[in-house]
Amino acid sequence: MTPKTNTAQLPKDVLLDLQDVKVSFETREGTVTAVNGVSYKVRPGEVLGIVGESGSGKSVTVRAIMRLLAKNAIEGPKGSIRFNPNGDQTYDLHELSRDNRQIRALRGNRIGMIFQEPMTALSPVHSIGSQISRTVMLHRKSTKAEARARARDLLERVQLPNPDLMLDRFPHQLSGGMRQRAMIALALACDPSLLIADEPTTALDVTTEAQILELLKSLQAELGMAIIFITHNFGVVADIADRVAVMYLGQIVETGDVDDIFYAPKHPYTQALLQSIPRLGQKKVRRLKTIRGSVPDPYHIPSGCPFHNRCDHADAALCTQERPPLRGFDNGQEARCHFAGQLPEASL
Amino acid sequence: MLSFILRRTLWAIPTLIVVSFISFLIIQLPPGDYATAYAAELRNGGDYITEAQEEAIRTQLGLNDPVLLQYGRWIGNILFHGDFGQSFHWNAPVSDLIWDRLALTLLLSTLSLVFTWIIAIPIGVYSAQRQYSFLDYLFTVFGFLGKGIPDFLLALVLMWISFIWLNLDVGGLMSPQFEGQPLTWAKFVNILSHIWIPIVVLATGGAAGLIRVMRANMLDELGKPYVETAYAQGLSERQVVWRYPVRVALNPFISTVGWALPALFSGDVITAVVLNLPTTGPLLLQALKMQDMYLAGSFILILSVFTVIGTLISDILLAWSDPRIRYA
Amino acid sequence: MSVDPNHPDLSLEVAAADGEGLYTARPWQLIWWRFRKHRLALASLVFLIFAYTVAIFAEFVAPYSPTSIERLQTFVPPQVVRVWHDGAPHRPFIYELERTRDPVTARVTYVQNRENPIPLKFFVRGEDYKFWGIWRTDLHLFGLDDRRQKVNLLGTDSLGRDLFSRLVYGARVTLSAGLIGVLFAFVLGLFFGSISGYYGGFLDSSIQRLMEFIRSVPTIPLWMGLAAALPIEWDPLFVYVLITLILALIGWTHLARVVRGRFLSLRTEDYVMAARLAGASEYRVITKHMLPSMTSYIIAAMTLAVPEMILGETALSFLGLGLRPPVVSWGVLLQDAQNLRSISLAPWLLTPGLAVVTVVLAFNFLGDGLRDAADPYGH
Amino acid sequence: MTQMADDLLFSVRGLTKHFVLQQKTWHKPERVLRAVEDVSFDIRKGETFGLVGESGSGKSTVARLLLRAYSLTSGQLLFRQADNSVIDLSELDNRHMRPLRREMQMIFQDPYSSLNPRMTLQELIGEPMQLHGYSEEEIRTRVASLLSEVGLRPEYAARYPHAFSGGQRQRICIARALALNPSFIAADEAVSALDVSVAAQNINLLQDMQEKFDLTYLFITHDLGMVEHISDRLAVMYLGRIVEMGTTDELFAQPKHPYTEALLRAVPQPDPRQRNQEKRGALKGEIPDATNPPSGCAFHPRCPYATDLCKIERPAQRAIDGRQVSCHHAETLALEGVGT
Repeated sequence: MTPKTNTAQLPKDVLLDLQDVKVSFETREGTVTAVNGVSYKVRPGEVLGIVGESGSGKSVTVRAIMRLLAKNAIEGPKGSIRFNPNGDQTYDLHELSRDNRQIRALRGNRIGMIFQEPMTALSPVHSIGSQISRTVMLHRKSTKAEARARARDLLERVQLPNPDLMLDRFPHQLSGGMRQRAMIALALACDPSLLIADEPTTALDVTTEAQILELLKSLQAELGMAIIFITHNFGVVADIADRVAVMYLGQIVETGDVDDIFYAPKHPYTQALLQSIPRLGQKKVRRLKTIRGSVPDPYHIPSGCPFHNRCDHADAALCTQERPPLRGFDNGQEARCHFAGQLPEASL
Repeated sequence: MLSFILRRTLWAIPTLIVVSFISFLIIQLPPGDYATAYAAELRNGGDYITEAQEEAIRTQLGLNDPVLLQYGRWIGNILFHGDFGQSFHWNAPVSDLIWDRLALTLLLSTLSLVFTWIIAIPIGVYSAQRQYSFLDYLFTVFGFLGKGIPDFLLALVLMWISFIWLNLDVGGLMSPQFEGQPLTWAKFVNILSHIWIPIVVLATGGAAGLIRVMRANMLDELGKPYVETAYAQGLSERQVVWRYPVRVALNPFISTVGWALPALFSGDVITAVVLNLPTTGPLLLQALKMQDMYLAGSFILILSVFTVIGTLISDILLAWSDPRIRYA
Repeated sequence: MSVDPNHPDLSLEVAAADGEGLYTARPWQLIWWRFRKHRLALASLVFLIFAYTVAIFAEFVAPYSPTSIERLQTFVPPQVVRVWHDGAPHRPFIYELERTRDPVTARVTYVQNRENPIPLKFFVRGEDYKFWGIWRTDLHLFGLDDRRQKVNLLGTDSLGRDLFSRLVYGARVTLSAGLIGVLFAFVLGLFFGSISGYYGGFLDSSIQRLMEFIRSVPTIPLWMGLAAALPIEWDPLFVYVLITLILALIGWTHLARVVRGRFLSLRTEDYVMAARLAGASEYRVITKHMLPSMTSYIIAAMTLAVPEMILGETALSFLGLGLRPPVVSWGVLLQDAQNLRSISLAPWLLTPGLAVVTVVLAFNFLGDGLRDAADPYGH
Repeated sequence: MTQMADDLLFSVRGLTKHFVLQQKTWHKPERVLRAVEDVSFDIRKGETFGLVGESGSGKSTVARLLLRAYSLTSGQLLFRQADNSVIDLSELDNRHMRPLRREMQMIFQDPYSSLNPRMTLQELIGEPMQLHGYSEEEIRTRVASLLSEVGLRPEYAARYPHAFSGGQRQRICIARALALNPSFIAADEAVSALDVSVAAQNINLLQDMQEKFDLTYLFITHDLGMVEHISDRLAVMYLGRIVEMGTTDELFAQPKHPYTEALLRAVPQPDPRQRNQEKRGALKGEIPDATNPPSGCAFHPRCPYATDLCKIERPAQRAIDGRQVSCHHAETLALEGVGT
């Protein structure tokens, strides 16, 4: 199989490159646009955090990368998703169909993925060990014994107690945290260069969440893969991400280094969200800052800047009519707001 | 696992006792008893029998004893002597009448079950995977028809069609000239040319329902996160579907396999009557109509025992295939 | 007004309804809107209403008594009602039938006399009957003025009885047996299901054991055994009730399971607890909060159970274990079509089978449509 | 008549709830979930009392016991009624509880399942009033005013819940809870299911209502940031027991139970500079099975400070510096709090 490589080879320091990705879904009510022109890059070995509320399109975007979109999905005409797993070979993922051989060779091999619900994301009728070794055998053409040994190592690496015993355990015999560890072991089965984590700690208790985040951080340091970490929790992003992208209604409204996002947000949505979260040890105020209204449903996305009807700084003429461009700053920060950089400083 | 099997097996025992008791009650239900019937038979034959003689027979056979005692005697004879009693109508021991018919019934049922599964599983999986496709609709229509057409009607129509268009006389399991003959190639071919109708009839009814079940199970399972996980490992669509959701969707199936066997036994009662098959069904029907109660009760007992054992087997199979049950 | 994207928007089902109408639509209205989308279910509903109307007015709809024997009109094939005679339109009529005997095979055949159209009349006077056993009348929906000729839309049987009339009378027995059977089953199912689901604990587990036991008994032989145990000489009406009861005895476990499942899931719904915490009595919680959201499910489940009962009755009667002549039911009618010889001689004897299939399918479609529409809130 | 201090609304002593999951049979022992075990605390009038803990710690069960949605296995539940008399709720049966229901209400976590989809807002919000004998006219005007109170338009009264988003539904729940002018509201994870930007609005609404109607809250959450913001006093629960209780400020500034410390450490802070590699996730393992709790101090298998004593003997709850703590080593440990 000769992999199809693109004429435009991605530079060595870009692992994944999304340009203008657009995903809509054909439903009986009409077409819903879930992702509307998302672009971002992931560099080898970095952790990109993607934050957003429900319906912001963060999960759909990564499913477009994995080519695991639902069957009623329509992708935008222009967008591209390019992946450069080893630094010298670029795959045009956006051209691959769901069941394409090339993407199958990448999935579980160069790209690993972990999911929100550790309860249901593992097959209930197969043992942990057999699920992991099946992936190993699929991509590494190794024998059963080798794959099982590899599975055992992986379970040890994710710090599951008694890895030898765990190989033959079934998911329902493990606790939520242990299941998520097994899920991570499965995603790392073939040393991927990119790990996609879709809200992996949302269903877990706060103490377990902390353990899983610690584990992911140490594994990342050890194995050097890049991580796309999706969450709605700003605390989790602050803990794990190097860079952050904030999403709202299918668009990235702001990206930047984690410190810049948290200490010098440029987009009013980011600013307002950060201020509305009560946090530990903060000077107590009686009232929390809020964003007015609620997240619009995907069938009625406002015109112009989608945030204008909830924004305190919106200009009636400009923001309701014109979709703002992405404004870049010297520090690499970008914000999709007409007034980015001109708004009053409002951070923590 | 072993303790599970043991527990399930022990649990089957009280069920068997109750089932056998019910079978016995059915024997007892009709007014009159063996002695009455026997006396009536004798009188019809022109013999003279007094009330006192009839009563003597009754006492001799223990028919005046309490029901429980009679039940004990009946079940005791079956358990310890294999004696199911006497068929009044055939004037022969029940056990002589039952066994060879049971063998044929078993053959027919097993073949139909295998056939049912061979049809139902792939179609159910396909229908779920290609929901709302043309073939899915077609199978749905087939499923509804299969559910709506009574077995005996299907049997009648098939028989009629094959008679009119194929000019085959398809009643029975073989042509009359082969009956009682040793198995030869010709007889085998002849049986094959007969057996397909009952199998098609029995399998269509069963498959129609199972396709719906399999499709619904598969649709449930295909939406679950572990399927996405499997895709994310790089497995192809076929590998994902057959290794993961099908395994899980089959579990409710397995839980009915043991139960399907006796269901086919009883389902075949009606079909067998229509198609004039030498299986247990027609004999049971005849026994019931003649109120030949020892024969009928024994049949019901045996079928019930099959059902209980079938349920037991499917529970064990299910535990074997689904770790969630095994380790519960 | 925004709708949470995680919960499927109802307007998807009721796009026709305008915004505010949708938001203030009563639950039954939403169910109806959704049900309306299922064309097949809707058609089935119409068909079943038609079938039951015919069954209710059987004496009036049937041109003849189901038992009147006509020795010279045995095995008459179905007669076609025509509207075209002699190259010109004509009011609905049938041709006169002439009975001849094949000189070679000595078989009776019927030949249409193309010269002699006999007009079909509506609301004609015919045989006397007592409508619902109360009013004596001789009015029939349709028939012939000429008493010597008969109109046999579906032909006649071996005794020359009009199959159409028998089918119509049979519909009354078979269709009502299905309903009454389900009603018995429902009473049992509701009783056991609700105490099982509501009280839980020991009662629940014993009822569950009982249901498991019933499930593990082979149904058809048991039916047959019970049905066969009914003495032949009993009153047909009494036998009819007992047969439906036997059918119900087997069928109730499924309904009980549905009821119990709904009870269990509703009991843990927060809104049920909210009502209790608002001070609502047990009675009010059940009648006002739990039952309304169960009824649609239960109606759907009952609709799906009716065909089982109909098939059960038909099968038992077909085998000669259920209803017996002179009672006319579809199963009894099908007894005449039990062997190849009679079918090849008179294939129209299978029409009651066609009726069974149509009704059973209609109930299945209707039930499926109801089940889909039962929960308009898409949980 | 039973007595309690004047400033208390609730006085809970020895509250215990066991759920029998599996009756004893010949081959299986009885399985009992000890959801709440010997819990005692007081709620003062007008305060917000917080209850935190991981899932399975029994905090929701406590709320349901206070409102007598469940019967108690044992314990005493003193409640001050509107007329200032004190009554022991633990002894009341369902029928006698009914008149008391107007004084205590509950808000649930899932705004979708807590509203009967088959009732209009008018019927939903009006139901409690209808049950307590208000006239039709009174109900109509009060529903309208309650709706505007929680920021919804009065003309929405004719609508069904499916017309509203999660945040709005939660407001409907708040309106319903307020309908009878209760003195006490238990909010069980009332904002956990909402989007970040909407949660803040509803928290503010709850606080406004508290001020306006002189309400007392029991606020249950697993979000420590939220509980610190809203509650005056706080109890931390672990496996059905209270491990530490005190004023929120003190407890957060200087926890005295290792579990409180671990919880505080585990909270991910929206502050990249506070990334702390060693501290977070220091807690081993996960919350054990409540049907089979560990011996001694239930927390000992996960506690970094556990000694042999902790494995054998269960620590009693005792007062230290105006706080209740259940830890053998509470006095000697120097634990770390957060912030100010």
